[in-house]
Amino acid sequence: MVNLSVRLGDVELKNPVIPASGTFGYGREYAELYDLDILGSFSWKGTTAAPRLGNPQPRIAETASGMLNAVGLQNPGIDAVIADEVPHIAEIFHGPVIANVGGFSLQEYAENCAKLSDIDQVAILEVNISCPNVHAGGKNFGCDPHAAAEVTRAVKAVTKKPVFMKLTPNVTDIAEIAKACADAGADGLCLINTLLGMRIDLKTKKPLIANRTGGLSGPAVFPVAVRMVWDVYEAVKLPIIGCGGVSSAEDVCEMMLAGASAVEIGAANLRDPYACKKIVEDLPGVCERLGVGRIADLTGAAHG
Amino acid sequence: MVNLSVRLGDVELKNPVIPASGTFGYGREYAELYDLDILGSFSWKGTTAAPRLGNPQPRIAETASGMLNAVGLQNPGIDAVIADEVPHIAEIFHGPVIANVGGFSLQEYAENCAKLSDIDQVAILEVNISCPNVHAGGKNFGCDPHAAAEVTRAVKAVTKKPVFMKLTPNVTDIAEIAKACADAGADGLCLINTLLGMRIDLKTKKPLIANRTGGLSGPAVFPVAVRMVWDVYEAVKLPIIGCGGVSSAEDVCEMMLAGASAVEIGAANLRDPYACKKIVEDLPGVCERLGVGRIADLTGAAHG
Amino acid sequence: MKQSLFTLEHARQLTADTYELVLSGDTSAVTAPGQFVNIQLPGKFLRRPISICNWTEDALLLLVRVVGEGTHDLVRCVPGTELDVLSGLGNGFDLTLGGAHPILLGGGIGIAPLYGLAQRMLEAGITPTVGLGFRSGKDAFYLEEFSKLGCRLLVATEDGSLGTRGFVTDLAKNVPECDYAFVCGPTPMLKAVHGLGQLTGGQFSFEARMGCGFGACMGCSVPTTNGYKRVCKDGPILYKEEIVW
Amino acid sequence: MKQSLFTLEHARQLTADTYELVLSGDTSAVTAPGQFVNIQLPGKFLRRPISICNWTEDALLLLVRVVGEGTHDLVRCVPGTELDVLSGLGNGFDLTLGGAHPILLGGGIGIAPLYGLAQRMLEAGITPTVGLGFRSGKDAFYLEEFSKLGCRLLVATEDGSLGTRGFVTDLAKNVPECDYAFVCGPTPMLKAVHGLGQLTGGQFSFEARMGCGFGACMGCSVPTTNGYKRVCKDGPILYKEEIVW
Ligand SMILES: Cc1cc2nc3c(=O)[nH]c(=O)nc-3n(C[C@H](O)[C@H](O)[C@H](O)COP(=O)(O)OP(=O)(O)OC[C@H]3O[C@@H](n4cnc5c(N)ncnc54)[C@H](O)[C@@H]3O)c2cc1C
Ligand SMILES: Cc1cc2nc3c(=O)[nH]c(=O)nc-3n(C[C@H](O)[C@H](O)[C@H](O)COP(=O)(O)OP(=O)(O)OC[C@H]3O[C@@H](n4cnc5c(N)ncnc54)[C@H](O)[C@@H]3O)c2cc1C
Ligand SMILES: Cc1cc2nc3c(=O)[nH]c(=O)nc-3n(C[C@H](O)[C@H](O)[C@H](O)COP(=O)(O)O)c2cc1C
Ligand SMILES: Cc1cc2nc3c(=O)[nH]c(=O)nc-3n(C[C@H](O)[C@H](O)[C@H](O)COP(=O)(O)O)c2cc1C
Ligand code: FES
Ligand code: FES
Repeated sequence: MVNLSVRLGDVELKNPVIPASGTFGYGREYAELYDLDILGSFSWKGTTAAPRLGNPQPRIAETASGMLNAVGLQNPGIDAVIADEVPHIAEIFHGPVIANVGGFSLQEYAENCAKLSDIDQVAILEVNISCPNVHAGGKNFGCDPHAAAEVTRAVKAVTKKPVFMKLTPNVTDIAEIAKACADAGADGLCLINTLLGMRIDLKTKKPLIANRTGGLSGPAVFPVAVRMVWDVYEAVKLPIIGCGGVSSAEDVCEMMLAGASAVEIGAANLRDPYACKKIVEDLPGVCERLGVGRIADLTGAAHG
Repeated sequence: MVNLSVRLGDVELKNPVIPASGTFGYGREYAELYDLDILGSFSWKGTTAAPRLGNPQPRIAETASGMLNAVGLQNPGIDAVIADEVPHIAEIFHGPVIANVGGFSLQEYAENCAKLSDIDQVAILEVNISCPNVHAGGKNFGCDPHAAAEVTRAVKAVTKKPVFMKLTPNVTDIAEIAKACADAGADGLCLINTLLGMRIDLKTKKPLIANRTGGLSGPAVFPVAVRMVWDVYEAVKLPIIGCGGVSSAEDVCEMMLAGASAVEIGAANLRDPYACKKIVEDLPGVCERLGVGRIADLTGAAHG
Repeated sequence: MKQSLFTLEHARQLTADTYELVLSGDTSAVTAPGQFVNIQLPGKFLRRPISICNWTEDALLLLVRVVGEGTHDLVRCVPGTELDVLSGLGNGFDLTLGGAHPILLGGGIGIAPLYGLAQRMLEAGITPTVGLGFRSGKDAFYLEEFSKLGCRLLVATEDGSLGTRGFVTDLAKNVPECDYAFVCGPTPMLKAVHGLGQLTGGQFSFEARMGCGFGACMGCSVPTTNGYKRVCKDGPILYKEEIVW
Repeated sequence: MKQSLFTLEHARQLTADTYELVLSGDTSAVTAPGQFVNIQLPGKFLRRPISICNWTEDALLLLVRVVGEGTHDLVRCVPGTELDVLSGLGNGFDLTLGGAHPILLGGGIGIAPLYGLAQRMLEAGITPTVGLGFRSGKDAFYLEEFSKLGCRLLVATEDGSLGTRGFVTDLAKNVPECDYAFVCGPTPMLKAVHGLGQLTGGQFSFEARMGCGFGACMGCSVPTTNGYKRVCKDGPILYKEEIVW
């Protein structure tokens, strides 16, 4: 019997499998397909203060072993999420939930996190800093260590919940950003968000994504994600949620070997709605083949 | 009849198809397979001052729609290249050659470029700045705008040949690096080099690449490359050689629409040794389908 | 929605770029004409959404126009090929809302979902008029199939090589008594039909690039007068009064 | 080297994880035993290098051990499947250098290239002794095939369930008169054989992860006493005196 349980700081998960933000909505669509209680957790759709309509169509393009999305954080806004989604989540899932939070100013991040702090089922606040800072000419918070640290501090000041900063891969040195977040008090890190990418329609000679660029995810980015998880594991002592291109139980193990304590699965759910269920089912067998009795022992085992 | 000729500054190429550095050696292996004179140009293997043995085995790993390599700039050194390869190239290829140059110090870059300046067939010096600076604790020249500018100036000071700086994608803002190179006098840019990636062997629980990380290339990176070419095209007025994941005539056109004047093809040659030949053969048909009479008109046509 | 394996039974070429496919498998998730399936293809990351042209208990009929690599590979599958299919996606047409004599308007490959719709209308005692538009006579398909159902069939081609010269809007104008339309086709056609003064109501089938096809990613959302709707889950059928261009 | 399509004619399972494949196609680029082919597989970016076990004018014999997805997919191809193959890669064995009574030592799937080598040696009037090593009796294969060639065959298994208990080095030590070896197998085996005092010379087939397989990328380079050599082009056969561990 393989022990699949893992810890993210003080939060215990029955297994390391977590559907990633933006690919699992607030759980509704998948709850019609399988019992969500098999999951370690799930990370809900990035939620902002105001409702957001997102970007114009088209928002999706295909790439080799991956996809671009420019959904643009479409979500009903934090108050609607607390009013309508949180009670529904309590019905369809009984484990710890990861609340993904977006924001366009320090204040918005802090307010959103404050509002979520009293919700019992929210076990972790996952702060997506791949958002443009409206007060700094749209510069992405996650691309600058100072801005990343500021968001971390702003959020930590208003909540007792564990705060995991979700890092963007579109940086020269992700370990530097990770360290800045760690020094500012983050309880953990989640990486990677999507890589900036673009496709052009040969017929119209215009970008395929109306918003011009989109976020690249899927198996194509897996080696980049593994490398960044490795780098961050070497740089900071915080628990890491590994994410990016994971689509099999083997990938989960590889991500953990690189340093992840748990693993998020994004685009794979869109291609195969049962992806996470299959991964949960496959994990014990893969661990047995690898001679691993406690999956948590894989975390960082490729280092040193 | 589609006109396939393109210009890289003052250098005219019969078509935009250029095998990328490190995937075409010095032309020998491919010359046994097809007539290299069908190519616009080719970029030879990154050449350093001293002969380099490269990294330990394994140096190669597979990824979804791509590969990692950590060859480590194995090459016979610039003097041997000038003595043995340059005369041989003159026999197998009669067009303009792009000389890819590596270096681990400003001085090395400058000396290498100086040595190549008198070779008639070398039409462009392609300066690979994805190399660690031994005088700056191994920091990568290409990750810092000042260092990138310094290399540009050092090289421009010693040669009258057009200098194309080859940029690394592992940066927060590639347009910033491009601008620094442009301001320092670069005649053109080539992008992208490989993305830093990593795979871990589940059986040995160690990185698959002996050097730990490798450079990711192949179709997986295509959307990232297109996005960066777009960004750089908007930022500087220099000719751009687009590179990264190109594997079909359609991809060549897409890269040109993003802003490339010519296109390099790397990993695709390894998977299919005739890849560049096929692309050259397919280009006229693809242009006709797109209603393009002069392929050079595609450059940047998706902008504005 | 259901994920299951379907087996390609046959593929028949209808025009230069259009094919008819029959897939056998469990169609229990299909509940209404106008729904679609989302098909996984080897080597493609995203699935390909295709309307259900018609269905029986154990088979799907699809009409596919080759526009890119995915559709190219799909129509070239050999009989016996197994395909991973999400079936019964989307809301589908509500055939009870169109009155006794609605008009069904389809352009090009957009005629596909109208076929199953027409058949079910006839079964329910509704007698639709069907107007189909093509670029030219050589692009036309499924005329006999629609005729055999026993519905009134009008055809328009842009070059006039078959039927009326013009668009499906011209066909609709010739039957001004039809004031409710079921529509599927390219966006400009949807828009033109939507603008027809004679219509008091209608159901329009939309397309969008999809990430998932089952409502999870917001990749396909479009604005409507009822807020944003997901083409894949809240659509692909949108109602005349809620459509925003 | 030649790029061409080969057709899988048959696949036969030899052990739990080992298969014999016959591919028909143009083998004109194959010039010596010990060369290899590099096979493109759908959905895999890199080709898979496989030794040529034997060949005729229009067919290749391959022995494949399933270790990952690529080899898994390869052995499961149905007869008739066309494969894009680079054939005739690498230097191959030079059978003229081993004297009249060389020893051929193979471990596991490494026995593959020794089969064609043995046959060609016998045709050339050379009588090799063949020593094959396996983990256990149930992993052994191609014993009859080697026997039928008419060469002296010795077998070792690690667990002693078949032939001598031990390794191919133990087999070699039993024929001390053989002082030239042709060797293929896992690296530890190559190293052990390389260290055998009785050998005055030998040819060793190496493996390396490959980017191209035809000498262009330097992905497979290994140090030798003659400088770096590309396993794919200057090898896969390296000579005893040049090998550096
Ligand atoms: C609800 C719905 C029903 C459809 N029904 C049919 C049908 O019955 N018959 C038919 O032939 N086609 C239908 N289509 C269009 C069909 O999905 C596309 O033609 C197909 O996805 C193109 O794939 P490709 O690989 O050939 O083209 P590519 O252009 O190479 O595809 C690249 C990407 O863009 C997407 N894409 C391209 N065109 C479209 C499009 N028009 N709509 C949505 N995504 C697109 C693809 O799915 C893929 O992700 C329908 C689309 C939708 C949304
Ligand atoms: C010159 C040469 C001759 C070979 N001859 C044979 C043979 O006759 N029969 C046989 O069964 N196998 C042979 N191999 C090994 C065979 O190439 C690998 O087992 C195979 O590539 C594994 O692919 P996979 O997708 O199943 O495994 P994976 O582990 O999933 O492959 C992942 C990547 O690693 C590479 N790889 C994995 N193992 C090896 C290896 N041992 N050597 C080189 N690359 C590897 C793969 O090619 C692929 O790029 C030979 C290898 C070389 C270099
Ligand atoms: C359609 C889509 C929407 C996403 N929305 C969000 C989001 O709202 N917040 C966030 O932090 N990440 C978002 N992501 C990023 C994913 O959570 C994940 O970090 C990324 O896709 C990499 O993982 P993958 O390769 O497994 O998809 C989104 C990704 C996709 C594909
Ligand atoms: C095996 C290999 C070796 C490479 N060596 C070099 C090199 O010496 N110098 C250089 O500038 N780029 C080198 N590159 C990078 C390529 O030239 C190219 O920039 C990169 O691979 C992206 O293009 P691709 O996706 O078409 O391969 C190498 C790439 C590969 C795959
Ligand atoms: S395609 Fe994902 S919500 Fe519609
Ligand atoms: S694999 Fe490319 S040189 Fe050997």
